[in-house]
Amino acid sequence: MSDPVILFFILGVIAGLSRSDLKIPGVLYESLSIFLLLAIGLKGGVALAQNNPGELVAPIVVVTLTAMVVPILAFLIASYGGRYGRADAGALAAHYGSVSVVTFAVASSYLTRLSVPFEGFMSVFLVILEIPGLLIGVALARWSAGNTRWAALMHEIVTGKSIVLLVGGLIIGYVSGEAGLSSITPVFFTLFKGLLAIFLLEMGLVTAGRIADLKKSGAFLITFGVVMPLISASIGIVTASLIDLSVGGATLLATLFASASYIAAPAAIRMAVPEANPSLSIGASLGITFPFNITIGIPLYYAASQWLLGASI
Amino acid sequence: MSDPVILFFILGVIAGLSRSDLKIPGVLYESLSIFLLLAIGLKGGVALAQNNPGELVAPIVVVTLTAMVVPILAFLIASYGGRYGRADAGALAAHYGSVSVVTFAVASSYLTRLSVPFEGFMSVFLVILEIPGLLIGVALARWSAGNTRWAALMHEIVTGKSIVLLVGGLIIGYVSGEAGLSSITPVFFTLFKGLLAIFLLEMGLVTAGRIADLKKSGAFLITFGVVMPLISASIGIVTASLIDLSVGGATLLATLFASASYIAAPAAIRMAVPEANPSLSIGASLGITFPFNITIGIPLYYAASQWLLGASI
Amino acid sequence: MSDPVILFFILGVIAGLSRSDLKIPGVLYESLSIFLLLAIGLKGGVALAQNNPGELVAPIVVVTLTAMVVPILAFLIASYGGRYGRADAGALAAHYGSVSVVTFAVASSYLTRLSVPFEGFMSVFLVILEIPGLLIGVALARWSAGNTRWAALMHEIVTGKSIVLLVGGLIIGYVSGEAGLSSITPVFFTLFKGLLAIFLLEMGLVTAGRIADLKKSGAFLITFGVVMPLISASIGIVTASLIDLSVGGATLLATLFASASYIAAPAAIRMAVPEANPSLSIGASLGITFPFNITIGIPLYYAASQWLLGASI
Amino acid sequence: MTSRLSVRKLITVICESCLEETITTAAKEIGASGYTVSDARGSGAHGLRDGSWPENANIRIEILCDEVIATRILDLILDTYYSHYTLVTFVTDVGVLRPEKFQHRAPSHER
Amino acid sequence: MTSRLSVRKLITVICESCLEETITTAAKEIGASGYTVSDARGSGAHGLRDGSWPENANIRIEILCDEVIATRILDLILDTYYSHYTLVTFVTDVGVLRPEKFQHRAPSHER
Amino acid sequence: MTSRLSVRKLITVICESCLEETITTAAKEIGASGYTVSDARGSGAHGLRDGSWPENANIRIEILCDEVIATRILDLILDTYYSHYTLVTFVTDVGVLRPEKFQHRAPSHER
Ligand SMILES: Nc1ncnc2c1ncn2[C@@H]1O[C@H](COP(=O)(O)O)[C@@H](O)[C@H]1O
Ligand SMILES: Nc1ncnc2c1ncn2[C@@H]1O[C@H](COP(=O)(O)O)[C@@H](O)[C@H]1O
Ligand SMILES: Nc1ncnc2c1ncn2[C@@H]1O[C@H](COP(=O)(O)O)[C@@H](O)[C@H]1O
Ligand code: NA
Ligand code: NA
Ligand code: NA
Repeated sequence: MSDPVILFFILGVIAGLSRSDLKIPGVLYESLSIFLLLAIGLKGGVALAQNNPGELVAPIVVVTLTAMVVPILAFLIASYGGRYGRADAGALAAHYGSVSVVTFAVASSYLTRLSVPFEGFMSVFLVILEIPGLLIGVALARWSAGNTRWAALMHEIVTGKSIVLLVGGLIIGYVSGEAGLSSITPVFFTLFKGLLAIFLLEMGLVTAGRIADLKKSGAFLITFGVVMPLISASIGIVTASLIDLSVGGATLLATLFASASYIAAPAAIRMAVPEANPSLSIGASLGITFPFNITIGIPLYYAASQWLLGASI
Repeated sequence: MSDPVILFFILGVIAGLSRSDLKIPGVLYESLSIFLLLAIGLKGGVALAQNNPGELVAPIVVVTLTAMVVPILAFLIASYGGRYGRADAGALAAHYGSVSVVTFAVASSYLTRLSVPFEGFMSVFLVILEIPGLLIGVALARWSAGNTRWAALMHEIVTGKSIVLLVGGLIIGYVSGEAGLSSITPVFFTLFKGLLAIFLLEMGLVTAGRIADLKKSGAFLITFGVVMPLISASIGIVTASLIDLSVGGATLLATLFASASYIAAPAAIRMAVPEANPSLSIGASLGITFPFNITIGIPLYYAASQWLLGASI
Repeated sequence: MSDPVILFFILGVIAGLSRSDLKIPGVLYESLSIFLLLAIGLKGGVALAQNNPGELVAPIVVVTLTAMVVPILAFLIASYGGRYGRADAGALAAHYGSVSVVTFAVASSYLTRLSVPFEGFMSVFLVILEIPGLLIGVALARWSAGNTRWAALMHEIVTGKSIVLLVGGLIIGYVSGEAGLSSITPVFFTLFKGLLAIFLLEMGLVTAGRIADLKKSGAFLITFGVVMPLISASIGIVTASLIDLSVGGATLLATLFASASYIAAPAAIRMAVPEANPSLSIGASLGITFPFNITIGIPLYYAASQWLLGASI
Repeated sequence: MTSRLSVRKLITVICESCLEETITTAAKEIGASGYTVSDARGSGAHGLRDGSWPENANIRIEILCDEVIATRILDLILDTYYSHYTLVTFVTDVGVLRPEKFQHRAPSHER
Repeated sequence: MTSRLSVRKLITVICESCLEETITTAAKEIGASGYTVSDARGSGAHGLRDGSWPENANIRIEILCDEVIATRILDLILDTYYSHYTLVTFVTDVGVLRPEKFQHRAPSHER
Repeated sequence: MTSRLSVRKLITVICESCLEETITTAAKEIGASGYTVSDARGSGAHGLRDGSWPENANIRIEILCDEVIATRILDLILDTYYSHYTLVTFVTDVGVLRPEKFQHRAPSHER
């Protein structure tokens, strides 16, 4: 029986495709995404408080380095395989090099359902992986253009709402600890999955609206949207084994690598690489990779992690 | 002591009549109605999973047939009693032939408070009764007009957000079962009555705004708004005894029959019967019947159900 | 370790000052403030139901009288100390004479964290103190102007959304009692602190936006924003000892006296004293006094209450 | 096309949102047949008003009317609101299909 | 400045929100190259529509087009919507930079 | 009435919402005294933008200014934004009560 949050996503897709008048108000979408980002940050911060953050330095370095391979691969595949120009290939690289918070949330919901434990500090990786892939994508897109305002771009990404809320949540969670947060956990922890369900309903509606875009974009992009996460997930699992994550942690890391951003990246790319066609990268990341990951990808990454790392536990 | 959710409705009416600047943002109204529809669907789905859906076929047929009497009666009363034209009488028939989700929610809250059990599958009737009355109303209004685009109308009603969310919730609840939903029940079940209270606060404000309309419409409409639900509720209770519902189930079925739509019907009628004056049917259904049902009607239908069916339990 | 809700406020301030694109949608702000006002009212009503309201008459009279000193002092200080004109001094008097609901919420959250008990009926004072200070401020501002439409102003204040929701909540809570409310407490009581945290995040953003205003206003206003609450809090603690409140109750009363309105007062003053410069009074109350109170003020008022009244318990 | 259209005035007022009820009520009392309001944010001489909280939001009021009423509305705004409130007003000539809808009812005021 | 700008028509329709899809679809079928919609509230002959709930909300549709299409849109509105719906329409002359964007594609309709 | 009113330009820009800060900041740098923004949705050459999520929302920017600044703003939009962004711009002549409010400050630019 599948996770009910996925059923909400499917309901949204069906409603969108059947041209229902169901609409999730934009403000509800924004409010829920503020909630999800804060909640994930807080949860990670509480977990971090139970660990020694110093021990995370080496894993963070390893993960950051291997994660940089993803946008470069994505750029090469899009340039040579898809014959996209520098701007579009760079935009795709930025989207696939960054991560999707909601995909991460669905994966941790999946593991919790199966009672598979995972390292609480995984959301630290979520924060850390959000930025470098994005920057590499922009760098690749603007290689020779030369007039990129890097300072403004860095400021925009670092003060972007997803980073602010995730990092803010992490710090508040870390400083307060589990006991300190107890008065606010009924909102941030207990309601998490129910509100994620409503968010996924909306994501389903949005995804349905992207399918028209995809028809225009053709077969390469659809293939890219499925193959790219499989490649990235493999890199993620290998990385997980390098830094000795549990099977659950490896599943989450694979999911992070496999996921493509559709919140931070579109906004940043629109400003930094305006000549890129947004319907290509958003269409692939939201129309193909997101649904692929949450329905097929995550169970696959879990199975692969079990197969590769399971014995060692 | 009355149910606190009703007190929120009364607070809204008073605030509205005293011209308070209290306003519930439209987006909050929409968000809450999405929540309520999903929650009712999910609850019904879980109940359905504990039954044999096959056993519901006969009751559904009976209920659908007797429910068709309601819009026809409403049309005749409005035409001959109220001397309304075909369009307005048909619009009233459509509103009273369909059902009100929030009235249903208040009735089940009422029964839960009194610890009166009821059949969990009642929300299946809620879904099924939403459509036929509406269609009959439109048919009556457009009898001779001939240029009704029935296919478009059917599509609009069937893909309307209330049907999509109710049916979607029913299916997700049915497929997941109580255990499967456990991670999202803190949102959809635990918060239900509190959020219903806020929704009713807004309904009170909206109702207060309709009272000016009613003054213009005169005595017939006000009488209609009280007498019509009494007639429909009687048909509902008789139907309940035909299909052997418990006292609680009979109360809910009577409430469904007695309730008048003010979400799905207004939107559909506005497109299908534009020549009908919307302030008549919305004024009656929202300004009279809704407050009548939730304050006086429901306890009355409960008493009548007890009196008629109580002995048999 | 500080209360996590305060950390959310600080996060908001930092996000605002670093020009993050984080924005709390206006509708979420409005929805949360409706929730907070209702919840505080309900909580007070439940507490009131456990007391004999008759016993509150004398304390209410005392508190109302001593509270009137606050706006008069504020007016004199602003006129003679700050050399503000009648309109601006009156506007400041109105803001500091009235109270801030969120500051009150933070203070009760602070006491609950420390397990310091307080009288449940404190929110009755919250309601009662909202209005007179405001009226005195307007009276002082318009002393000689003579064309103030007092009836319209009274109507606007009394039917203003904060009074309607607080008083409505009080009555519903009082009528229903703790048992009667049990079905809606998961929303109104359990979620309180978590939603307060999100509200404070937004307050932090708004506060950060006010800091530019303050730079223009100069040193007097900044001093006023810190000294005025200290003076008012002292009057509040003395009043608390007159009416025999517990240390917790005294802390809350001091906080109420010290707090400055930024919801009811700005709206009322804008209509009644349009010639007052809103950035002065909002800048002081929101940019200085609010952050001062929730971070430094409340612990201070608690310490002072302990020192003055602690022995008597 | 222009033959079917009659010229009327469209007054647009951009102001702080607390004026919504006052100005729309006054416009109707003065003789406007209706008005339309939408939410807005902006910046001007009084600084940034980004709508992040209610005191800080703007609205955009549109009133379609004939010249007589337009003059009265402009007078009202000049006399009553310009001195103390955040407010911008502009007037556009527009063509309407049903001119009688946007005309003052008292015949003495007809052009 | 005016030398660079070509005159086009801006049709503004203020109507009940349930007409959003019908009117925008019809406008595109008639030949409009696009449209813009924003939420509104207001008051008029049909009373107060304050947007407090969906049945009670207005929208503001703007369509930039050439005169040929403007005429067709006005005809459509007059024939199909004026009798039964809450609706106000006005037309403004505006200058646009890229006139070809707001012109009917079929050459037979060019002015 | 017209005697009291001075003619100014109203530039309306309908564009994707991610341009809000860039365009309004640029307009102020160029010399506009203010701007007003409201949320919108729409459809055009770049397809449907129904505002269902942030990347998909439009805004409507209005800038009241004199002809000198209007020209500069149109130049900016033509040069910087037209090629890569979803954007529609039109200019309307409007009458304002306080013309000095919408005029470039440097005397050399006065008409
Ligand atoms: N030049 C302008 N163009 C468009 N809107 C303006 C302009 N100046 C001011 N506004 C709007 O009017 C409001 C009040 O203007 P002000 O009184 O100049 O601060 C601002 O918040 C803007 O929304
Ligand atoms: N004179 C007017 N000026 C501006 N907007 C108007 C005017 N009359 C009506 N409206 C708008 O059009 C809607 C429908 O108008 P009506 O059909 O007259 O009720 C109203 O709710 C207002 O939003
Ligand atoms: N003919 C038009 N009339 C009014 N608004 C338009 C028109 N064409 C485009 N728009 C608006 O401008 C946005 C961008 O247009 P486009 O670049 O043509 O896709 C659209 O999403 C609409 O909101
Ligand atoms: Na990735
Ligand atoms: Na019914
Ligand atoms: Na005070």
